Amino acid sequence: MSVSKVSFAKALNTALADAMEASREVVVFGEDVGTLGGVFRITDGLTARFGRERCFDTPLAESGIIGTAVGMAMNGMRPVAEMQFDAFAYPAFEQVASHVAKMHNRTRGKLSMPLVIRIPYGGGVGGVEHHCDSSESYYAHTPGLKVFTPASVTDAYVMLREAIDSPDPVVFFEPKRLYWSTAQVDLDELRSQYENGTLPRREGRAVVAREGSDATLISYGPSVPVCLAAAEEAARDGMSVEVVDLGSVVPYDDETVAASVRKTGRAVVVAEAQGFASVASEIAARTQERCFHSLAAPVLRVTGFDIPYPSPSFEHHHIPSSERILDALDDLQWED
Amino acid sequence: MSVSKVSFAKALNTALADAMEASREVVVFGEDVGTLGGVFRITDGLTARFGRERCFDTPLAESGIIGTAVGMAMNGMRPVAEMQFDAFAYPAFEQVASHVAKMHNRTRGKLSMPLVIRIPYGGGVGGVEHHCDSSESYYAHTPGLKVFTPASVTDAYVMLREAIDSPDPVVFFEPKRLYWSTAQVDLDELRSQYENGTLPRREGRAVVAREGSDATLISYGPSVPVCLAAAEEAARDGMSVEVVDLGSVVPYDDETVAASVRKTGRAVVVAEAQGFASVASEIAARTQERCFHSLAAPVLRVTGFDIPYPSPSFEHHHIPSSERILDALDDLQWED
Amino acid sequence: MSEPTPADGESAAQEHTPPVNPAVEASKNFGITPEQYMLPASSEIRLLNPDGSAVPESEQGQEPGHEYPMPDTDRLLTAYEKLVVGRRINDQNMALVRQGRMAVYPSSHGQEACQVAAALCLEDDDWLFPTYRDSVAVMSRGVDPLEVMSTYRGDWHGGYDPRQYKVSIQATPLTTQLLHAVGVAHAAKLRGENTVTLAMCGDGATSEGDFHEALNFAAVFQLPVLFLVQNNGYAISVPLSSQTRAPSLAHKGVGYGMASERVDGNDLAALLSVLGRGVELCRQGGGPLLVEAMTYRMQAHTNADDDTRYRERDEVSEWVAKDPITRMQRYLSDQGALDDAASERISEHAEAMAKRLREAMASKPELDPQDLFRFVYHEPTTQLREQAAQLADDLSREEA
Amino acid sequence: MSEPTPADGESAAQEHTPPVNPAVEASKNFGITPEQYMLPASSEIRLLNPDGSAVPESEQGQEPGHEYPMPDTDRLLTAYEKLVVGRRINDQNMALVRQGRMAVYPSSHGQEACQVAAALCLEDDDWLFPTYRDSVAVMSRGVDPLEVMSTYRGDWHGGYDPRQYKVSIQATPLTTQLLHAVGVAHAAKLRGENTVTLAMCGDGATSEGDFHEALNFAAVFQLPVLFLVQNNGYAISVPLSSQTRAPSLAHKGVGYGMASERVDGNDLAALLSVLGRGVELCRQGGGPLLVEAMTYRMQAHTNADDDTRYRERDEVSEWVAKDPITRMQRYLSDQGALDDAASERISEHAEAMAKRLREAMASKPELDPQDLFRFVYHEPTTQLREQAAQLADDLSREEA
Ligand SMILES: Cc1ncc(C[n+]2csc(CCOP(=O)(O)OP(=O)(O)O)c2C)c(N)n1
Ligand SMILES: Cc1ncc(C[n+]2csc(CCOP(=O)(O)OP(=O)(O)O)c2C)c(N)n1
Ligand SMILES: [Mg+2]
Ligand SMILES: [Mg+2]
Repeated sequence: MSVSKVSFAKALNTALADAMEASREVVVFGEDVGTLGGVFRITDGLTARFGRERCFDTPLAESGIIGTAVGMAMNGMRPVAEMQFDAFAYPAFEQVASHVAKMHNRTRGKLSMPLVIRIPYGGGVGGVEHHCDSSESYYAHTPGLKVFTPASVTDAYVMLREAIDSPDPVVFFEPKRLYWSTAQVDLDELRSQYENGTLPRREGRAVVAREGSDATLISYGPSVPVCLAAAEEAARDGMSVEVVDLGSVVPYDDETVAASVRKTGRAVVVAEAQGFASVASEIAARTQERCFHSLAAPVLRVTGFDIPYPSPSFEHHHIPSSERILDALDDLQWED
Repeated sequence: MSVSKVSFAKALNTALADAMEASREVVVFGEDVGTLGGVFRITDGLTARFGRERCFDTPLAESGIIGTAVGMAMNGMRPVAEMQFDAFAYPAFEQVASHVAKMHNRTRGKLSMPLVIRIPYGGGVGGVEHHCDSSESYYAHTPGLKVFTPASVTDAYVMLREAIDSPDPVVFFEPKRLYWSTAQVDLDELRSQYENGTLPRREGRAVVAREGSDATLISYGPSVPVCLAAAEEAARDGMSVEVVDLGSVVPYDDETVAASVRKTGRAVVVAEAQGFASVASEIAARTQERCFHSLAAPVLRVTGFDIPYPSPSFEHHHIPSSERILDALDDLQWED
Repeated sequence: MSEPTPADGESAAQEHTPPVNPAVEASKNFGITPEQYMLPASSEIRLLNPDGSAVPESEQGQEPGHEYPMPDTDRLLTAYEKLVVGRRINDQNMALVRQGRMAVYPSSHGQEACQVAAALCLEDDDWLFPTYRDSVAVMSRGVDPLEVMSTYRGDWHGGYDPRQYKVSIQATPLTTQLLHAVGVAHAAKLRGENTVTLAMCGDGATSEGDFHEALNFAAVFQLPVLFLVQNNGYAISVPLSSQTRAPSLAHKGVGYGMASERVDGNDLAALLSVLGRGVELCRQGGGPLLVEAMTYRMQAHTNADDDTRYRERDEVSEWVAKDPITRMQRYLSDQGALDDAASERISEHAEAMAKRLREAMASKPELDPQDLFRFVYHEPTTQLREQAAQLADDLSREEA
Repeated sequence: MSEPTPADGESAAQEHTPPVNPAVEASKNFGITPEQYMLPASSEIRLLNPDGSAVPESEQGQEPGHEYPMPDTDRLLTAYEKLVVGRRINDQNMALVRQGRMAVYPSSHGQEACQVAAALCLEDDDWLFPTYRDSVAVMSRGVDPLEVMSTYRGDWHGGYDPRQYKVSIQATPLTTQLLHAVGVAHAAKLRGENTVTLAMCGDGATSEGDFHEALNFAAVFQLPVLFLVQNNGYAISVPLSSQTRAPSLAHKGVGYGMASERVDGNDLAALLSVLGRGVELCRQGGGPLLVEAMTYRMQAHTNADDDTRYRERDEVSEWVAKDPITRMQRYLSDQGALDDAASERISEHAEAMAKRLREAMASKPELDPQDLFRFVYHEPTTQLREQAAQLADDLSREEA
């Protein structure tokens, strides 16, 4: 056991392998996840290690992938299905919204859907159209689904393990521009802590990724590093900014968020997705509902514009930047 | 020309017929819309009047319906596609999100998508599962789509005509429990006013459905009559409640909503859909963003619970009721 | 999470004997191409004429690989009883809907032979995937009608435990369930279980994308799934001719590399024989298979539908003469297997079932509004706990 | 909205002569069943051997209804030139990607015969529906390569005007475009226009539900759509055997009541003949049709892919010998239609095209960030106007 430089992608890959090792019920499938190891190599080596029956390529059909995952879950498996890119999960939307999310409820708990849908999402990697959507709001709006999205290498490992072990279906959003980010992590230690139950749970728990007292940035997934950078910058200007990383979008951690905002009295929600009717809207709405009398200013949002995700030459304008976050912080009526 | 009792369904039916009469580009299709006239009879008589080529049944495949509508729109038609029920539009989600919403943008305006997707939505009619979803938030969150939902017989006619005439794609949500509601309307007069351009436009315009001074209820579609009933009840208790009917969810009328809330200082958003990451979240978020300093209390929400739409025996608990709205009004810190 | 087991890259499935390749065997046995093996026989399989007489062997069009024997009389008698009960339940339910005791009912009146055969061809450990219309199949498989009907009464979305009966929920979103069936079969295969899955859908449903994806997944993974399409000629108001131009729906099989067959869906004997062989083939590893049963829905789509808007009464009447019950009844009587006493006993059984259903439906069960929040997740989220508390609060104030 | 026209329940389409029913005609002419008419010939259609020699008539497997004549030499020469240009552009683009001047490029190196034939078999008013891989088809139809490449450079999602060229956008979400093609054809039919639509997809894409729905809609509405599947054996890393168990992808046609054919996709002569006849049949009302072209992608899926992970180099090398260009070149040389001077001229043409592309890609165009908000709707909403103003403000402050 030792600390080493681990990439976000490697943490995910290790989580999958460890989960497959821990239970024969776990099976991994999707497009190109077998021989190729996935277009992002997140499933690299799993077929070689666990056999073609436990990590395999399917025909090219997303509704088919999720629909058969539903059947597998009905029959005792814990499927982990990969959608190759965010926008290519849309053909499976009916299976997700009408079955994955509802089967447990429909059967009064007789059937469980312990399945995970992994979706590489978001932009910032120069991807062409359909490869950069932030589609988490569609799923977060669908009762019965849990929605996780890690922002750190450690969380990538821990949250994917939690997702696979959850008796409920989890849509697991992997910020693709963090795949190649790295951190010093001891994966062996993490594994044993996770398996011993000595790690704090991430599901339903937001974490304060940076402490501060003047304002709170509430964020998740690919926007967390941007928020941390903005907070760092703000600190240079003498502003103490707290950053809350949700990680678990559903279930949502009202307590941690509200505690932070009540403390700082100011909040900005940051998310890359287009803002209208989004998770960011929800966070803003519930934060003002719960913290109204502590607020010195409205809860603001910094999000992607309400436009289709733009082409590579334009995406830097669209993705919330440190500057836009700092501007929003400036707008929080500091004279109040 | 004369005023008579007109049902919501009849107003829609007339709007379709008038639009087909006005332009040969308008074609109507979907499941059972031809001979049967649709399961709600909204397309009744259109095949007989305009022929099988202009109002026709398709094979049973929603992605096929919307995908071919995209092609028709590319090639000069104005398709009006019916989805039989809310949850049965989900198989078409990819076509809607990736093409209907984006084709105009993708081609820098070279192609237009002047198509309408009609979706009977919402509950309150004792429908079984998959027949009662309020799915407007999925579409409202998708840039490139317009989202309309009428709440009155007159708006049913006018907004459907506007939707069909719009050069942009419109997802047109028909509150199914209002289909059989009626009003005294002169459809001939309405038609000529609409066609003369003498009617005020509804797209992008919220209307104040009832004036009041103490609090604002912001709502749309099937919840508008509930809000009006609640306001009536509140009036009996001496509270003057304004009701704003959005009608056009996208584009959204910030001006009318903000003007009302700045006037009353208190707001409750009412919508039947599950609340998390929904249109109601958006309305609450943007209302506090814009009206923070006029607000005496947080913007509250009365919505469906964050659960799958329940079975008929339970739905009355789920749908926002006049009582729940009055409770929310009570919660608006009147002592402030 | 279950006990960790050593992972070793070997699957249980791999240890089994290689599955039969029936296309290869057929070409050995009959000298036909794989393509010929996969296509359905040139006409639908029928063992009993509409008048109840047995179709002579010479007229059965015995193409190589498409010969089906007459099931034995005992089996037919058991099946016949279920047919009569199924019809009685169908009609009872329609009456209950008319009386407002049930929210909706999609009757399979006229299609009961398909319903019964689908249930009877399976073993206990096999799985059945029905649609909204297939309540009689569900009951024929042993699910208590009262549990089935709770959905249509509106008490909850589903009534029975799918795992207990190995009967999935009655699917409403069309053909989504075919993929679930394929997934169930895939899981069973991975565990090395030798179960067969029978998955049902209607003619209209074959137009959905999920139909295509399900058949293809089943074929690619060589899963023991028997797809049964009840072709009743209509999807609500839309006739088959507006749904497909294929020579038959069974002709879709070859496009997946799947053998297929067409059968008279009002001929219980033929159905039992074709589906029985299909299940056996699947069990031997020769699946998946596609069977199209030609039948007719005698009533409207559901009680909410008005079928006079889209089909002629003459057409409906024509199908009265092909009724699956009278046909089987005549055959069994002619065989001396069904005397008046037996007929009487069967009617009484059916009547008793109907009575039980009527009585159960006469009263509404107590429903707990808090159930709304109990089954969304295994543990309610804080959000749901708050909402549950709010509802409880509202209700107690209302009562006060 | 356009001029109101009187509505009268009559369609333009109805006034046309009834479409041919080729299945009926085939059964008259050759005494075959409709099902036999719809199935592909027992082996793929080939007119030129890999070595460039013409396949003797006796070996072409001329099943009734499946005879295809050799196109005339002039036509082949025109097509050959496009083949050479297409190859050069493919290779130029891969070089540009390696140099970082283009974001991504899915090359059709090896598949150029399909690309060229798909474009050449259409008339000016016909429509082409290409995928991401079909840039060469798009250019062969006359779209300026610079306009095509703006997508892959990352300037905008699409470069050319689909209506001007009657070439749809290059679709990325697999097989969604087949439905668009069907809709375009349907609109044309409703207006009584006599245009044909050719819609392309890959082998992997045939597994998607939209493939199924598109073929079925086209068949039910009897639309003049020619579906061309380029079967290059892989969907990224997934081989055909994990995609389907069908005898061939062309066997899917009969399930829609659609005639189908398989053709050697590296044989430009066969492609021109098969697609040419297909377009003609569609134009006469005998569509839709399904054609599967057997070909091979010689390079990785895109520049981002590493094909050594999933296929043997030997397999790739084997296909070098079947290259569509050398094959056609040898044939034309043998015919005396392609001398050194002609070859030289064609190479120069290709080189000039490549140079123009290289030069254009050397500099980035000026892009206006405000364009982000211009094409979401015809008129920006108030929300978008606010966001546009905000971005303008941010950018001006950044500059300041
Ligand atoms: C995805 C989806 N779209 C539409 C519907 C509405 N609907 C319910 S039944 C039906 C017709 C089905 O016809 P068929 O498959 O032939 O079955 P049948 O009702 O004749 O048994 C339709 C359109 C649905 N349930 N699911
Ligand atoms: C709906 C959808 N799912 C997944 C993808 C990702 N993807 C792009 S190309 C491809 C393989 C396509 O294979 P095939 O259809 O054979 O075409 P080829 O690339 O071989 O030309 C995949 C999986 C996509 N573009 N769209
Ligand atoms: Mg049917
Ligand atoms: Mg391919």
